[in-house]
Amino acid sequence: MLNVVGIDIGSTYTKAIALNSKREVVGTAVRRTGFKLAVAAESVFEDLLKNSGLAREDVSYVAATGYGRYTVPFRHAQITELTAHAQAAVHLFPDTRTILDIGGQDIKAIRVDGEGRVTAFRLNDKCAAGTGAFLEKTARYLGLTTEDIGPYAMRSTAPKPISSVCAVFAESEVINHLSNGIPAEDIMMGAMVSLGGRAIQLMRRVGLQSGYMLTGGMTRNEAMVKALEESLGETFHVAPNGLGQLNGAYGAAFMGLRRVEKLLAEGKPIPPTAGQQDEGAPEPTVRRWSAMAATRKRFEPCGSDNAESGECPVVSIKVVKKPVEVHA
Amino acid sequence: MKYVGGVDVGSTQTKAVIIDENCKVVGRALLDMETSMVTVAEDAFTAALADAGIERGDVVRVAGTGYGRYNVTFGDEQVTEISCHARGAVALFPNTRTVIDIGGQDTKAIAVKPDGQVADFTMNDKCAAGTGRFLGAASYALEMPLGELGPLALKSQNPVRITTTCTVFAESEIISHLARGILPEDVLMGVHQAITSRCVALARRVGIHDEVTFTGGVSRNVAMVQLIEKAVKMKINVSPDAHFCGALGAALMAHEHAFQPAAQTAAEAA
Amino acid sequence: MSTETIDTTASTANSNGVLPGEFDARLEGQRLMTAWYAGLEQANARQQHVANVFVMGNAVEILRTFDFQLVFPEINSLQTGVRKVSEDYLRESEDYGYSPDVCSYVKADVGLILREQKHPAGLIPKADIAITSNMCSTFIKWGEIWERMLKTQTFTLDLPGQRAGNWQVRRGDAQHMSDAQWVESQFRDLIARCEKITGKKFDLDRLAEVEQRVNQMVFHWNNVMALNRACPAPFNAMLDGLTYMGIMNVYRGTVEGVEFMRKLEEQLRAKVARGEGRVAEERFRLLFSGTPCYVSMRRLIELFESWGGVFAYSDYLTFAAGGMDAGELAYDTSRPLESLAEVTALAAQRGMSNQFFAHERLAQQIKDYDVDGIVFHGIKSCRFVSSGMADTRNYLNKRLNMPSLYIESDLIDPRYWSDAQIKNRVDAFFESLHQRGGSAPQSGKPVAQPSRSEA
Amino acid sequence: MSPANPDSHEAQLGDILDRCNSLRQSPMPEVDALPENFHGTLGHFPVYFPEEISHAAGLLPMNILGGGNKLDMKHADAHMGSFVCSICRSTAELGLNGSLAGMSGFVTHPICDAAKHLAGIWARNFPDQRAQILYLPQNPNSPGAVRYIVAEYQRLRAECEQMTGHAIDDAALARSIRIYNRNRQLLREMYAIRRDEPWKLSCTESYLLLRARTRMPCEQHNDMLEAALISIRARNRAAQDKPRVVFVGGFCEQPPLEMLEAMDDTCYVVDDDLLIGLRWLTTDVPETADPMWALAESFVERSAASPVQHDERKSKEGYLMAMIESSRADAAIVTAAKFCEPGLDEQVAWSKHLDQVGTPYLVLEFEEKMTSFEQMAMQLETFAESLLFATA
Repeated sequence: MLNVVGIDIGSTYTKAIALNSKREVVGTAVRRTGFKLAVAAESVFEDLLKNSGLAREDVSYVAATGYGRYTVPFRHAQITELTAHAQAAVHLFPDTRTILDIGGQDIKAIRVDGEGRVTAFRLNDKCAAGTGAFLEKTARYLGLTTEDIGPYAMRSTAPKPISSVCAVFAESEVINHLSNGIPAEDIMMGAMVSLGGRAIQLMRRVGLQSGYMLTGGMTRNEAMVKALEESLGETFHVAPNGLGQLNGAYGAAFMGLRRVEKLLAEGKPIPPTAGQQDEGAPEPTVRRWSAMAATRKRFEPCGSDNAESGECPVVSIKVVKKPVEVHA
Repeated sequence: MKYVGGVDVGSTQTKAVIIDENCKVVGRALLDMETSMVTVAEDAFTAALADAGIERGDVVRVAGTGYGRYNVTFGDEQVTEISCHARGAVALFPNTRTVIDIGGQDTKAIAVKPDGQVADFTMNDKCAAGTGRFLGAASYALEMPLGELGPLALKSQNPVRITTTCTVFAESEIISHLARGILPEDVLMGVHQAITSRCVALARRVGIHDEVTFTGGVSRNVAMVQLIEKAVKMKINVSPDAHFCGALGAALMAHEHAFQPAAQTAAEAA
Repeated sequence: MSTETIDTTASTANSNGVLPGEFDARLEGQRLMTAWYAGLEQANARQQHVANVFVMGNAVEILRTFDFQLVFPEINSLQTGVRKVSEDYLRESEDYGYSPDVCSYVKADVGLILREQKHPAGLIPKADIAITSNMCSTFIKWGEIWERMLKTQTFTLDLPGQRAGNWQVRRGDAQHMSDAQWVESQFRDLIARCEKITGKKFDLDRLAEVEQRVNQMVFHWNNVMALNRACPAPFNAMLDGLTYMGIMNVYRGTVEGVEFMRKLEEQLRAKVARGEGRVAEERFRLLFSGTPCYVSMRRLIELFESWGGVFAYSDYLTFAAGGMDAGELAYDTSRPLESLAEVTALAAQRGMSNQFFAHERLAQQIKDYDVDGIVFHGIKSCRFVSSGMADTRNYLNKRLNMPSLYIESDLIDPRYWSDAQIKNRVDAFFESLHQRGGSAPQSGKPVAQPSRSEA
Repeated sequence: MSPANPDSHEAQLGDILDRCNSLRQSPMPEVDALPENFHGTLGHFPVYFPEEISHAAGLLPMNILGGGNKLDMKHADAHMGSFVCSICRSTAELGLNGSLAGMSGFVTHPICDAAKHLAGIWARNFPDQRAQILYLPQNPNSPGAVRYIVAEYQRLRAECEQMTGHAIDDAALARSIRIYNRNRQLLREMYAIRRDEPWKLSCTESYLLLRARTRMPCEQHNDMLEAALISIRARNRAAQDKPRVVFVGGFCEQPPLEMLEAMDDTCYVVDDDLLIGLRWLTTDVPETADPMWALAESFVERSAASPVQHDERKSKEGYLMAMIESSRADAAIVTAAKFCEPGLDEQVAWSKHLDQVGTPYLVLEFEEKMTSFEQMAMQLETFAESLLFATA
């Protein structure tokens, strides 16, 4: 039985998903990334094998994506999260043309064609950075956890918008609102409305094309989804069963699967992993005139010595019991 | 015996100080910010009264300061924390000529006269706002209490460079450095150096004169103190009560206006 | 450059410090501005040709001789601020793609274009030509936006500025003449284009007439400015002054303009004679450096006047009112074009020195207006006024021991006005001025007596 | 002198590039360490500066290109707000920390208001160093332009003569023009290689080669380029499957080298506007009797374009499209430096136009002082992936 794994090492969470040759989800796993990417990747991979009842040798191909894609020694290939998100989106919802991804540090808007190719994409202006993280900060001010921001904000009757683009000024705005006795839920909802507005602005820059999909951690926050849909005046596709968060991993796995199918069809062998390549003759290195390390890799994997100490906290998300059907 | 009080309502903490006619501190209190700045001011003041073991009636005058100074509804006057930090710093260290204060909302450098009056002051511009949060961000990213940041930073052998002045970009820089597997202490040292260079630059705008006093909660961070001392090439004054400096200054203002009528009228006229 | 004002506590006078029957600059200013915007609406109907111009380096004198209807995009943008609708226009241009770091005047104007020229004050006609200049480099980029979005042809006046520190050019010296020669050749080029656009022949005598009127306006303007050297200051440079400046720009070289400035000088003289000030009790005379924040101007002035602080002068009134704030800068109407070039070259230089070598001009203004402190108003998106501010402030603090305050907001973007922070800084500034033993209300300072002989 | 086998070519090129890279960070030469016939150094800010004049005066023209991302900002923050672009702030820092103390003079230009303010900062902080603004015209279209530029150049000539105490005769000027004409020729050849065989010369390498001219006399640079071009042509490298792109937005503030390398990793950068000021005159300056006039006329008639030079004959999207067509690029990387108003304005104009004509492009915002490139690399990879997908 052929299994392919997609693993997405994000700045906050590391997610993994396993697909079988029938393109069914066999299992998923998620952990907080912490600051040791290689460790996170390794332990999430183990979780995944446990959750999906697979042994290492059952996995024939691993595609890494996300922020830490170069740190996964057992990867066969790496792609960027944008390409991965686009792929996943179009295979989950074939009519998807415009994708919005709200992460902790940045917001991404992606326009895709029918085959899930990226035709255009934009990230937020530098000065509008950290807006997702700003929501979490606001929540911390109000003594809320990231999980219950949504339900709490839904109680709002008169959202108080945050006018500032900059996350730092926005925080002082929150403080001023609080000191003026504005109810916390209104501030929270207001923050989401403002963030939503800015996200839609970014989508306009790549060109609004109907068939909208929302990805990233925000999909679990119904208040945010509501705010976004109101300011867009359209509904967003959101992946089922918490797949939204796993979208990047899913895309990577899916592309991996297609790659393996192609290789098998052509009767070619599965290439070695990055780790195995490194053991063999090191790939010719490009000379770096900057002070950067003389290597194609952009991330130095953490030394194995601190592997134990770098334990990452497990995040509980509902593991998919029976494989979900995905239209291919 | 008559008393006066000062209440400093900051963005993250509220402090209250009560002093007697001889400017002796008799009671203090520190509360974390709550959702209502009004109640937090009241609570802090009450706590300080309890700490001093005196009645509300014994306090003849109260001054409010800090961002929430207008929430000190029971206060007789409001003074900005710039004036209060200057006054407080000189009370703690009489030879203070330059005051550096790293707060949650903004960073200040104040040039003071021998009598504790403000000669000149400057604060960070918009794109370098939120310096205080900078350390908070680091402690969140490293999942480590604020108190431990300084000591760990000092372990650093080769600190990273954090070039941006913007807190937001700096946060993502911190995360990506950690992601590259750089040691937490080296990243932390980078953070501390970035903050130092910023507040020393502010201090240069008002001019650095002997002696420099470092006020505010951040002054309890050993690494910050060492780095600033290195940058200004002199020892700087740090008081264990540094975070009460603003409230103390406010109390002294109240004292001056309560027990020195001349000054009071001047203040009222303003 | 606005028609806003706030109640003053001045005794017998009405809310504008004006006695019954006396000239009311604010009401008249409002009337003239409304009339101007009304004129804009009809411009296309009248098939009048339209020119976009800025408040610096704009060759208005030449355009007037061709009966161009003048549009001041800067004033349109700041008016969206005064009318509290700027944020909508700014958001629209940010949706279109402009960054938060781009001048908010430009962004408000892009918003205006995206709304088919619909402005709260009425419809703004499309221009046949736009005069930009290098005085503020953003003018040039702004003009290129019109070229792209409206297909407006632009003419960029190149006006050389001060080349280095302590580098004074005297009227008629070699450097001035070579600069003037360059400016004149550009004027001749501009005239040719205007003739092509309007089909009219250039009329030198009309240029002389316009220049004569500008001379008169400038004469009164300089006297009005001088009157504010009196203590108490009869007007607030950053509030009333902005109204006066609006007229100086929009009605430059017109009969109405001359009349307004003449009456204004008369009324302010009377006010000074009555010993009447902008505020009941003037405790601090201040100099304002930079451009104002038009969305919160009322609020800003309140913050200062509540402490008895009055803005006696602002360098804004030099560079944005034509820069002809010196005796030698009057047109010689016997040789109109040459003189226009000579004066423009010098005035432009003053305008730019004002910013790029600010310490030289501010030091003089501090003396002239006998101020107790300087307020620097930095604007993140305006490099023209803000880039050198911190350094100028250091320099003046060290040299002149002049107390100064640095506050930051925006021209018209309400999102950059954080009231708590600004109030905090302003209060602290006055607290320190008081501690410095700040000036109690003084009187008997010599009132400047500008010459009465007409130019 | 050119070695026969490719490896020795590679080695020679490696040495040249090493030298260029160390020159990139090296401070100004001390006055006593100046090459012969040079009596001092003249610092000039981007974009264009008529180096020939300073070269003829025996003042080594040194383009001041900011402090890069290794410079410690100790003083500048006290003199300039944090909302001013990096290159202006780090240039002020270089002045304040003494790195530029050796300069005989410093020239900035009316390219933007922040740059003009540098002259004021110099006047206030280093009154003895001859700092000035060279008012190159923003209206090169009016008939009087050339005459005005000649006057401004003559002023500069007089300033140089005062700095050195030597007069500049037209013969010396003509000689300098000849040397720079040779340089222009070699640079055109170098960019032709980028365009025709991009696998032989990366954007980073050509940037280093070009930038070296800001720290050495032009005649030396000519020799170096000639040697380098021989080795580059001799390189036998296989073409890789990378998209061909043009890069714009590097006309003033310098993109960090890491950024250029990240671009080279994923694309062939077949044309760019990096250091455009050093390549401003697009063809040779006529070697006529009146060299000053020839220089001035070339500025008006035979010059490149940038977001900070107005010219009615050169629309900004026009020259971008010309770059794309002449270099046969598939796409454009449209960048702007943080807080650079002209750049940010242009970025909008460029992207709107590329939308219209349907050319794929990537929008990036960079900063001279930036030190983390993960996100940028991710965007570049995605861009390359999308282009390869599209053409697949």
